[in-house]
Amino acid sequence: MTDNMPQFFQELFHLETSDCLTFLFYFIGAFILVNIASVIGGLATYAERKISADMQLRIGPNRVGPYGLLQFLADGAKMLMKENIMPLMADRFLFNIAPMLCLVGIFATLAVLPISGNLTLAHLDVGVFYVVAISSLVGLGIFLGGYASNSKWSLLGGMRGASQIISYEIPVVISILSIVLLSGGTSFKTIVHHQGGLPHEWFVLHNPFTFIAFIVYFIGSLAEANRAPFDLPEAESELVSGYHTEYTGMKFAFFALAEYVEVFVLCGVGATLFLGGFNVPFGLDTFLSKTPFPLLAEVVQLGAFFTKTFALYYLVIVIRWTLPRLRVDQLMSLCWKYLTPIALFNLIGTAIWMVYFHDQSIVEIIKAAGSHAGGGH
Amino acid sequence: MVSLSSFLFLSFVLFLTGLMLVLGRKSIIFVLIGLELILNAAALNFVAYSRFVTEKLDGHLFALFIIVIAAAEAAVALALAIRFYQLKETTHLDELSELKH
Amino acid sequence: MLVVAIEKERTFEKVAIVSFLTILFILSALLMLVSCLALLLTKNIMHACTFLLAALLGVAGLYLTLHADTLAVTQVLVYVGGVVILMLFAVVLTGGQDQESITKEKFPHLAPLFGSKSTFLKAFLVSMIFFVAAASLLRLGEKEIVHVVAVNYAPTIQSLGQLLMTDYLFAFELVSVLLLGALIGAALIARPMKK
Amino acid sequence: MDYSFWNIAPIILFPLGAFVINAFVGCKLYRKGDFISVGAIFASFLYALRIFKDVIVDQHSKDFYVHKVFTWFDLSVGDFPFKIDMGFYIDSMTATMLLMVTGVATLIHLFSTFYMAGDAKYGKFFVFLSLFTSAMLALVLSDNLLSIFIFWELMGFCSYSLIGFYVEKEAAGNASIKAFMTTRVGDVLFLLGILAIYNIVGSISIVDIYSALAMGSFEGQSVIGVSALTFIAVCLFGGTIGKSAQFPLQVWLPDAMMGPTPCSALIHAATMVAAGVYLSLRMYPVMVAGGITDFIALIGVITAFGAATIALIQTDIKAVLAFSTISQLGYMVMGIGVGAYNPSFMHLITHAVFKACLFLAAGSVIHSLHDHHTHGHVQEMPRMGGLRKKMPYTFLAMLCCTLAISGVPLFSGFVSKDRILGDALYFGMVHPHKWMMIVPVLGFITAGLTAFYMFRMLFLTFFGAPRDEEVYNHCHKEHFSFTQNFPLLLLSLFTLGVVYSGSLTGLGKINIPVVGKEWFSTLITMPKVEDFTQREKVKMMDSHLPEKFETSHYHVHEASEMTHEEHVLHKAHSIGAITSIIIAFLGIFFAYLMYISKGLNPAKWESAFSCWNKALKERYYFDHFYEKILIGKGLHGFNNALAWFDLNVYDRYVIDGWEIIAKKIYLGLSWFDMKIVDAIVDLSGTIIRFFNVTLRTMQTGRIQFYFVVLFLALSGYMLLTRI
Amino acid sequence: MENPQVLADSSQGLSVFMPILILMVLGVVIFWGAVLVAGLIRPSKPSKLKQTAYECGELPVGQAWSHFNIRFYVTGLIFIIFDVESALMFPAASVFKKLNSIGLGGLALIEILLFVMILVAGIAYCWSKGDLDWVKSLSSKEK
Repeated sequence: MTDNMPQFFQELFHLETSDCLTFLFYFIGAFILVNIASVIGGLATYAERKISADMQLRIGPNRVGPYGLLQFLADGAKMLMKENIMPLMADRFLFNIAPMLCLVGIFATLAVLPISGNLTLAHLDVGVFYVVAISSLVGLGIFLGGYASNSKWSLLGGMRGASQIISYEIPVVISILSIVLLSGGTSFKTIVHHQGGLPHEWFVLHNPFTFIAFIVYFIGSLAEANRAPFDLPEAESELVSGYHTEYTGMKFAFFALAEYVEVFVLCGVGATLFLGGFNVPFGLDTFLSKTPFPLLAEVVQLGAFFTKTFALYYLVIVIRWTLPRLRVDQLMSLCWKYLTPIALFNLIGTAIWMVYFHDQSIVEIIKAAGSHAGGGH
Repeated sequence: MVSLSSFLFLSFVLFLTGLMLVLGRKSIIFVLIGLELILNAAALNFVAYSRFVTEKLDGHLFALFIIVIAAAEAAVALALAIRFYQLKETTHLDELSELKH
Repeated sequence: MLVVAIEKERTFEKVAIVSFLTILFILSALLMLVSCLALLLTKNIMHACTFLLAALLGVAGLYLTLHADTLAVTQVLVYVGGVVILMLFAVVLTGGQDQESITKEKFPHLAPLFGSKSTFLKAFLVSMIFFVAAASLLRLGEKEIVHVVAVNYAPTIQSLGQLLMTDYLFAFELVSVLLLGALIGAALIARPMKK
Repeated sequence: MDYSFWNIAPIILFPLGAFVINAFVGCKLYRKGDFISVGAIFASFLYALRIFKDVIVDQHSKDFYVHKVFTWFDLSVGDFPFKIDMGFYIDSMTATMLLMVTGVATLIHLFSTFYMAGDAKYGKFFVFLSLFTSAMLALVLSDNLLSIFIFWELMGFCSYSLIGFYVEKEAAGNASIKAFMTTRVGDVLFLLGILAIYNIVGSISIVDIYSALAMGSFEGQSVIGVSALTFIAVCLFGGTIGKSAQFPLQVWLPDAMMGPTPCSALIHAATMVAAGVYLSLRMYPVMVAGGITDFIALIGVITAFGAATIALIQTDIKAVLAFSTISQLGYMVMGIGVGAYNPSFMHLITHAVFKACLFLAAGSVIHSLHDHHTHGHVQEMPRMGGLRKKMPYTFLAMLCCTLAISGVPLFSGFVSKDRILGDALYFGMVHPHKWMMIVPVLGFITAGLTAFYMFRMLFLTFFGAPRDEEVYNHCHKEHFSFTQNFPLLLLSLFTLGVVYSGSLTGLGKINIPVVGKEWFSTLITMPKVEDFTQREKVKMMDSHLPEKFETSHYHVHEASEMTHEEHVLHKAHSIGAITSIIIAFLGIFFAYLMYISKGLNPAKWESAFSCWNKALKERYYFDHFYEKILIGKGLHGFNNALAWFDLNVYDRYVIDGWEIIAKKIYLGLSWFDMKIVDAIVDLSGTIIRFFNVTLRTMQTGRIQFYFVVLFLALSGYMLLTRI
Repeated sequence: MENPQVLADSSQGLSVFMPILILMVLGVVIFWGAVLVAGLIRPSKPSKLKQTAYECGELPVGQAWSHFNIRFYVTGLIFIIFDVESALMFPAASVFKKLNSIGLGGLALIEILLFVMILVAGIAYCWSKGDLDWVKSLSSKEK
């Protein structure tokens, strides 16, 4: 099993390894990944409008392309055509920097996203830690965006958005911590390796504490991506779509893109941490990798990963159109008075569970108890 | 090639800018930024020596603790700055001279 | 400056000049130097915060070149994700960027070094020259470095965690007390004033 | 029975527990907690009975012993041993003493519930009674002189507090102090003896003393010039003199009668005074080795004869009994002196029984006679008379005991006193100095006197017409009450001779089948020092497993051919027995003549021996001698001289002298302080002012200026250290 | 501390970080590329009205940076303290499983427990003092 993507391909195509070749593979991989991510972002807008329409018994976009699939390209083109207006007293330098920061923050996390065994771009040993760190750039981008557009509302929206993102980052990080605790390493590879293919081997059903961690993680990531019940900063009704009111044209497009890709990344990370990432049930991928077409194993793993991620994404979208928006103080008290304490005690709970049950999942304990009681050989 | 002295040079630059900010600027926030830079310079030195000379991780840990303490310090300092602003309606350092003889 | 530094080291074994390490080093060093310079020159405090952000990212990159990956990520998480945002909040809460940030009147006692913007630049250059002279005079760099072994990069989070939990346990617990103190202190100070 | 700690200790702990409970909680309890004291002493009695049965009845040989020891403290440093071991030592003598003390004490406790009923300090009485009994029992059980001395003192304290029980009476207070002081004189001598022994032997356990004697470690030692053994013997005997009220120190016992009668019965008749004799019995080998047996015999006889004569003219019923106790104690001491070890101990036991019974009977008599004017009890015999019909049971008990004490055969008194007199006679005959015959002669005379004054008391109180009508009428008829009469009758039962000698007449001729054993004399014998050397001590807490004894101890020595001494001894005993019976009946007859049939007129006899009579009234002027001369002239003078010395010499020169020197030093110091120290202080003041001025200007209030200074200082330091 | 090499699983040097750098650079390039391209295509007729801050139609009033409530800062403060805590917890957590397997699990648990509990105490303090609730109604304070 090679340890990173370029080496995998070099062995596949039997090329001798060299620095610039690895760079080339990395660059191609990165470029493809960025495009895929943008496409997924666009599709997400389409999917969201389609699903919300379906929930409200309307049809949703079906004009552009078959079933309206190319709607997002149309929006993108429209954005390109829009005029780039800059508020008068706005801080030119920061006004441009803000969306770039958001974008860079999100794209950096893509590098580590564990798509499949060999195709993930970078198997960082500090994988999860890195994702958490880099995604905090987004909060910064939002704040600067809000501040730079020199209007009271956008500033207020920016501050609220930033404070919401940074405060919800804590429960997310702590719930991730409990998973790191359980899997004994921060790299995605070890986390996925510790989970099996079948649902009962996933971390989400490993023990009650990880289940609560998953719930906290999911709620936290919703708030972090300014989605659904927590989308106060760009709430249309109150703050006139918050921090990116003054943004027009491509900058606004990139803000929106960054947002959707961030949801995708968060769902992907959630799937890897809790739902067993690219693990394929019944050891199908190991079986396939022995056959002459090792690439097939990768494809199967990709399939597993994307299905799980899109399942979570679907859930996110559905939630958007079911739950009402939270007020600011409710939002904050939910985070600090409920999620953080729960996450902290959850962390301690996982540690105690590991010490007490020696890292066994509920199913393993039952099986062990069963074998004792039964044969007891 | 990349060697210890290059890192020393870089940390010196950081230290110098931090010092200049702390001494030269009159706004509290600037002084705090300068302070952050000085702390980072020190941390960088630690890691550089840990990489090139001792090959042990103690330098990393030390830098880690510097970062932690710098964060706590920044939090408290900024709280003080805000309270100072609420009292004096300005962040200009020269106003902050009640301790004069 | 850079050339001098590179030529000085002697016993480093032959490694391809253009490796990822050097690219990363150059990029992050460049980012840091530029942002430091910008920090010195800017008057607008929000710009200063962004440049601080850039400088800290540069330092994170440097950590990476020094094979300290955990440290780089912590730096990003704590500084970039925390301190800078806090600074921004503080800036907004202390009246934005219209405050006067550079000293106007001459400094009574010391040399005019800390006067207007231009003097800053002069001061910066003078100090750079002073450093090089002192470094070469006192042979600061070489004396210690006797041997430099090209150590392969190894992930450090596990060993760092082990070190933290066993040898530096006391510091680990003490830090939490420090954080508690900071939290309570800052919360106390930042509590809204009762009119 | 295994002699574990918890089979022996309860004997002491029960009364001690009762003392503690009554002392603290007694007044709140039902009936002031008297049932606790009685129950406690009864429990001790049962335990003592168990030990008695095991030691005496269960065929143990006479040299059976239990010696359990624990280290009280061990401060020995290097080779200097300073270790005191304490513990229990039980042999046949201890067993009998235990039984006697607990038995008598139980009955006396019972009686005192009747006698003291209605008394204001009813509870307090039982507190001291319990403490006393536990102290006495502990003394009997203890295996070394130091613990004997400790409980000796404790008993002294209890007797002091019980004598002074009616503290409101000024005479009682004086009597208690007098009793305490005189016994204290004896105790000092006793302590000297103990210290001397410890100094020589290195341990004060009785077994160690015997083995030291056997190994002869006392020879050649001398204390203040006198040979060690004699010095020790004299000191120990001094303790007995003090405690058992012998010749020079017998003044306190008659005055001790101021205490309540049960207390006198228990303390001043049965147990405490017996403790002195018990000590001498224990230390008999030391006394013999010390060669002071003759001196002991003389002291014993003088005390006996003197007390008997004084008892002749006493009118107070309790005074008569007091003096009779002193004379009987004299008998016991004489017995020790003449070498009658076993009879002396038997006399101690029998005397304890009948004297306690006598005192209780006297107590019940006093209790029932009221005097309307003084609202007190009548104790003077002239106001009594004819109480026989009013108090039949008391009369019966009194009769038995009086018969016993006067040595009438068939009774215990005769058994023990006859043997002592027999041995005294033998001692007189065998003794090299002819004039030592005076000892048996005086002994026989005292026996006669005893019989006379005891029956005098009996006739005066119970026979003849009531002399004080009013008192007689008031005394109500006595019906059998358990607490009053039962103890008396039970005690009088034990005054029968058969109990002790196993033969009707006590001469060993006619054996009673039931008892059939001369058990007392064979069991308690003179300790032979040799077989004490290899006795092993058992740790206190681990139980003691008695060795198996093959030989039964009841080998009544067959009539082997008698050696010459035994022949003489036998002859002496037979003569002694006959003469003592004659004298006893002579005494009784005289008393009958004088008081019943009025044949002789007592007044006439008094006028005949007028000067002797006056001396008797004054108790041979002993009190006079002590108060006036010994203390008045001797002690006071000495005190005054000491006071003078302290005032004039000591105070003036030793203490006041220092004052002058102190003054001189002070002057020197003050000069130094003025000149030098003040100068320094002013100087520092000026320096501080100088710094103040210069430094003040540095504080410009600008933070950054401070920072610059800080930075420059720091970098300066770094540069300096680098170069 | 044994040599880091031993601990490291198979990752061949720093090139692992290459994609991150590439992606960041890619992000910047794409952003500025798109903006510049859009700049070329789209019309740019700046007008006074267009450039005023959008206030649902009314003219914007006063400076934007008016005085704000400090509660934003308090959240930031609590965030940074817990952020630092999680930064320290990550290495500790990643080693916990190995320590547990060795048998030192209990000790590690106590360490982590202590570390977390102290900060829980901090947040409890803030909670009791009312720093956490967003809307501080001064009136309720006086009651």
